[in-house]
Amino acid sequence: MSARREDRGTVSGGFGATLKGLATVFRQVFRADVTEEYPRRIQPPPPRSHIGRHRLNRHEDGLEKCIGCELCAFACPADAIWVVGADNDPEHPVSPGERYAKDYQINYLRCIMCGMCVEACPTRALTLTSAYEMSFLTREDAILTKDQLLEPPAPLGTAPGTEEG
Amino acid sequence: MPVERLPGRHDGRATSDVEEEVRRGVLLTTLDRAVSWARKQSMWPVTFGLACCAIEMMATGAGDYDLSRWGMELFRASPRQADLMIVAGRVSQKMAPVLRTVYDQMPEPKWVISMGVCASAGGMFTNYAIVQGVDTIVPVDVYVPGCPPKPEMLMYGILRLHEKVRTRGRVR
Amino acid sequence: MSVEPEPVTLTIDGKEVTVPTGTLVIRAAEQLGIEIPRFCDHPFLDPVGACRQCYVEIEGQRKLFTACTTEVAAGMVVHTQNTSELAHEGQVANLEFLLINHPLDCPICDRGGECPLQDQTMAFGPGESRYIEPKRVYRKPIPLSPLVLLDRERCVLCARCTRFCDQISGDRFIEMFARGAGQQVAIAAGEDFRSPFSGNTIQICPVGALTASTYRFVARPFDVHVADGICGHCSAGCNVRVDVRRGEVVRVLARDNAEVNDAWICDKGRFAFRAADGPGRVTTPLIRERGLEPASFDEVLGRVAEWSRGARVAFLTGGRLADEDAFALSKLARVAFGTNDLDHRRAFHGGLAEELEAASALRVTYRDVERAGAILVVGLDAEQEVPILHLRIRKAARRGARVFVVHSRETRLSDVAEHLLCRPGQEGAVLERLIEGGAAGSDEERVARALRTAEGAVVLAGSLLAEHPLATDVALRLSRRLGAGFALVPRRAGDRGALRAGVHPALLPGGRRLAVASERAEVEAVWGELRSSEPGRNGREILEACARREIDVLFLVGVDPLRDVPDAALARRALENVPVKVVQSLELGELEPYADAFLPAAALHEREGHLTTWEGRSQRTRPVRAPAGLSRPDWEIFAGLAEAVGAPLGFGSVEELREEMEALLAPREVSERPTAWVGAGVPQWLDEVTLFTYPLLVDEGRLSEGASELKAALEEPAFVEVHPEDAERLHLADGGWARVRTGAGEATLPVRVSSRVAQGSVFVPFNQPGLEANRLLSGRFTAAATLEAVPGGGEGARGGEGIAGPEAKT
Amino acid sequence: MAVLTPELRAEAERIKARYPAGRERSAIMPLLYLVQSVEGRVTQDGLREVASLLGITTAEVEAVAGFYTMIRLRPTGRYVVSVCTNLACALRGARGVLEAARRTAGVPTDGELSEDGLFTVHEEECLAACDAAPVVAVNFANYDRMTEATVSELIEALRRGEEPPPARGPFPGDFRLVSRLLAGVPESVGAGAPEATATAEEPLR
Repeated sequence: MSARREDRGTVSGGFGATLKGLATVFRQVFRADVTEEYPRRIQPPPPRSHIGRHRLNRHEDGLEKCIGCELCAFACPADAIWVVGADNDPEHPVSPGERYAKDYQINYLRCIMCGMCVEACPTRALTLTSAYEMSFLTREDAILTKDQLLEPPAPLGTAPGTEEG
Repeated sequence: MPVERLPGRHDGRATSDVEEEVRRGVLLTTLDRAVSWARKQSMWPVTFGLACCAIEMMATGAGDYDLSRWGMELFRASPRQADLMIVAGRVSQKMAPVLRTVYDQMPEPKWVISMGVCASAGGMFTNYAIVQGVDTIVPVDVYVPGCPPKPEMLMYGILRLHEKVRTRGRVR
Repeated sequence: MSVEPEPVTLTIDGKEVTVPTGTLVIRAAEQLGIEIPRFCDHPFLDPVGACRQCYVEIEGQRKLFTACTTEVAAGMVVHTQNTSELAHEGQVANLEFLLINHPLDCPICDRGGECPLQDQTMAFGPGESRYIEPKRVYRKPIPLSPLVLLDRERCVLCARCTRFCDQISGDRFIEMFARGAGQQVAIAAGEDFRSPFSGNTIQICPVGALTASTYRFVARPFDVHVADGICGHCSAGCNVRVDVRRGEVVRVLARDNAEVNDAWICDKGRFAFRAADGPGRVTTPLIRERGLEPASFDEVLGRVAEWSRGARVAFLTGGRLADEDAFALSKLARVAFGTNDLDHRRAFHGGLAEELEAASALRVTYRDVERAGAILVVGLDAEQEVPILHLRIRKAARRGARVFVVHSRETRLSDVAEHLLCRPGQEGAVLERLIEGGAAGSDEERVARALRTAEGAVVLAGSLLAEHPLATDVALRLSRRLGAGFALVPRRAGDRGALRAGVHPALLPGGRRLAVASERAEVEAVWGELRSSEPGRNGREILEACARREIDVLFLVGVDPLRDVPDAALARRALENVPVKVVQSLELGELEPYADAFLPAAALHEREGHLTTWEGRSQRTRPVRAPAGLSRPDWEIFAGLAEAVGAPLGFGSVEELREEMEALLAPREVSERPTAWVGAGVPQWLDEVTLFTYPLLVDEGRLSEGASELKAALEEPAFVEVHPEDAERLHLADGGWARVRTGAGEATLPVRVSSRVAQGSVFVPFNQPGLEANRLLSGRFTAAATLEAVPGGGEGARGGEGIAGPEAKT
Repeated sequence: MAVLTPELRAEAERIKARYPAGRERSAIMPLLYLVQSVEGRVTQDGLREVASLLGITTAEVEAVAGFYTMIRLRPTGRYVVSVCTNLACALRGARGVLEAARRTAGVPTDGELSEDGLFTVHEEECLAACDAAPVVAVNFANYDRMTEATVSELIEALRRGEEPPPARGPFPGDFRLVSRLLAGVPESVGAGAPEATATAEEPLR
């Protein structure tokens, strides 16, 4: 290695080094393209990835799993979750048991996607999905309410703004 | 208080702008649309990486995700030559005036993307040291959640901004 | 006073501690900072050793002892779970047993996050349980009353709730049923947990078995902002903790204070917390233009100053002001306006007794009542007016005190006290006979002897005594004769503070008499020269003066004369004739058509301040949130008004105000003066039947607005209580209806025939749904009345604007 | 409506008088038996009446009544057949005797009333006659060394109205009469009580 370093000072040596550099660049032309064409071709995120929006799950019989116990709000380091519990009406309960979440909001401009709420949830009501296509024009839109969270998230690439590419 | 809103923030379109737009009527929209379309083609972001989101912004700018597909790979150091400020990372109270100065030095038209929850609303740092949301300092056009937002999320934010510029752009 | 028990020294976990004999090991450990887990032990309840959680090992003893029932002995060496493996295993096993049938309800249980079982299982308990069989299941929750919900699955059978009802409140509605394997807390079928202290069982329940319906699923301990306050409902001065979630009060709990309320508060203090957040609250100043329009403080104060500068001004306040507000008002009236027409009372005792209470503090305290040998309660229904004093009297009775009640109606002390029922207004005469020792062989003689022989007797006088002028002074003379303590017990939280601050026509701050030059000079040294030394008009005279157009501007501070003053007609006439009416309160309510200006006052839990208990103890209350809207503490409004009138009060902050106040309100002696006892004769209108009234605990008062669960549980509709003999004479049937006619008005009410009321008198509650009793009164809380049966029950003839029968509960 | 007839009420006052002033609540056990002797069991009204007699709350009375198996809060037949299933009797086959008794009397589950309203069969703790295990008590009079056959025969005899003599002492009579005696009130006072009331009013459990 050291022998070659001296001759770089000479004109022919310098020219050789430049040619070698260009060669490396030229080889690059034939290598595969690494760029991910995000809006047109979306890499499906790994199956268990949880970098997207939350989702409130339901039991098979349609009852909401969330019982409004506020443990997720307690566990959240960023205080992004707001829950208000209420009494289930025995005739048409919202969730199994005595208690359900009358109001459930997550502020996505506070949530750091750490998943501690999912760990804290005793009924597996709250899980993170991989629907990461979210951005908001105002702060209010960033607060997703219970009905929005109950809806299964739209598949990637269909959110507004992605068609134009 | 887990979810709160801070006074004095606005989302880049003061109500006065809306009236003015309606008052000028339809005639100029075709010119508007053309100019706006042009404006969104190659927004040069000012380098404003503050914290961990900046590393993700670099990843977005780098080869894999490649902002240059929208002509945005050039992170201009001087605000004079930039039209988009991506606030990437938590903004400390000491940084706020600097951010405002950089924003003021940017020529019109200019837009702001607040990248990551810390810039958008203070994230998990609900304390005295961090500005609870950049929109209390500069008008923010698009908030991108995430900590840090995946490059695709940032790009989706940028696409939302392009859509916003294209549909609501106007010649001033 | 019994001699102090001599100290005993013992070692716990290797540390030495010296405590008086009779102290329990668990208390001694607490003094050393060693926490022994426990469920059934409660510092204010007798030990029972039901839950077996507080096992400790005592050297030289074969088996484990329960720390909560074992008294200390000299040289005893105790090992708690920290230093004894055996004790630790005992506790772990016991917790495993307790958790066997305990449901996994933590996420849906209101006690989650503040549950002693949860905390102590995490700290001292087993990691997992070996119990795999199905857990016992009960129907749940069962409403014991509209306030208290019972969940028997969670109950660990510690019997704290049943012991509270047995030892403290005496309302033994809940008990341990089916003693044995299936033991559970229950209430008799068809009955309600109808006790004004039921809320305490919820707070002392160490698990989530008893929960409050008002707090059901409303908040979590981590999400609640807490402040230490003082209850503003009555003069007991209970130390409370106010919980707020997102600016709205969600719960009120009792704080421990062995000097005042032990660890208890009454259900009104606990469940009536929504008044300040109610829809009726007004938080912006209003001024009368075309209608009442919002305006700024300066504009409204400026206009009010304009109206009142140089005019004849009078101030009427309710009993809700904090001490600082009362002092500021007293200074405003006398210095800024130079008038003595201000009064906070609606029961005018007058006489030396009132001056004594105004001048001094802590002559009789809760401790004195607790340790009294004999207690004489006169003209006071403690359970309905000052509930925590009622509990303290019961505590004294439990320690062997002889309790006597002179009242026209039997109170809830009936199981621990002897009642001398007398017709309303006759209390003075009964006291007079007690002073003379009572006729031979009569009840009074026996009571007099008991009071004389008892050690540390106490006389508690209530507001009904004001029915006969200077009757309170007879009570004072009786207490002097017996060498007993004397206390005049007002009903409302701000009464004693207002009296000591001088919101009184004839008394300056510190009970200094206006007419006595030397006492007036002491105040003038601080306030400067006072313009008039003539005693002003009392509450009733102010209203009469307003009706005769002798007052130009009437200030109504936290009082609604139409409902509070015992003469609705006079109040209406006064409001219609006084040109300018300024209302300063939390809400407008029925004063909306009359108010010319409205100044929004801050609620008690929104501002700094002090409240004085009936003992004269001034206690600080801290704000739990900022005042709502533009409302301000009352003293700030008075200071602003004084400035607007051009005579600033001279203090800019509450600290300065308190400095000046402490100087003037230091307890002082009152120079004796003879009080003319106006004949022990019978009041002149003792014809057929004497109607008397006083407000019950849960009524339509403004501070109970919005407390729907409390009212569903404890509020009774209006009724008239008649003695059996009178009922027979007037042909009234229990459950039937009667038209009650007095000089001032009439009403048709459901009849209750009961021997709880003195013969010859009928009781009508003052402010229950269906009747504002002040329609029937003309200035006093008693009136001559005639009753006649109304055939066909309530739906038939209706007096006045229709009296809702029990079925139409508002 | 009052449970006790006027004579029984006077009897109740006499019972109360036996106890010192301020300690009347100690008269609760005899009064419960007295009320039980009128209705064949202690109903809510019975509890309320005892409570008013003693000046305590109904809950306190029900707390006491709930502990004792001889105070029946649930519908009860004229003959209470208690089969001891404690250690000694169990070893000698008390489980079989219980099944047989229940089958013959037609009692669906333990402690319930039989269809014809005559019998209540329930598992009893120790009847203190281990030498004569297995023991069956009818209205608290013991029958020794019972077997499945003899207990069925005993129940059939009772159904026929006979009065089979117990191991010791005379035949106790029906449940109401026994309650009356346990209350310490001679049988003659306020006799002629109505048939067993099989009301199915389900108390709070």
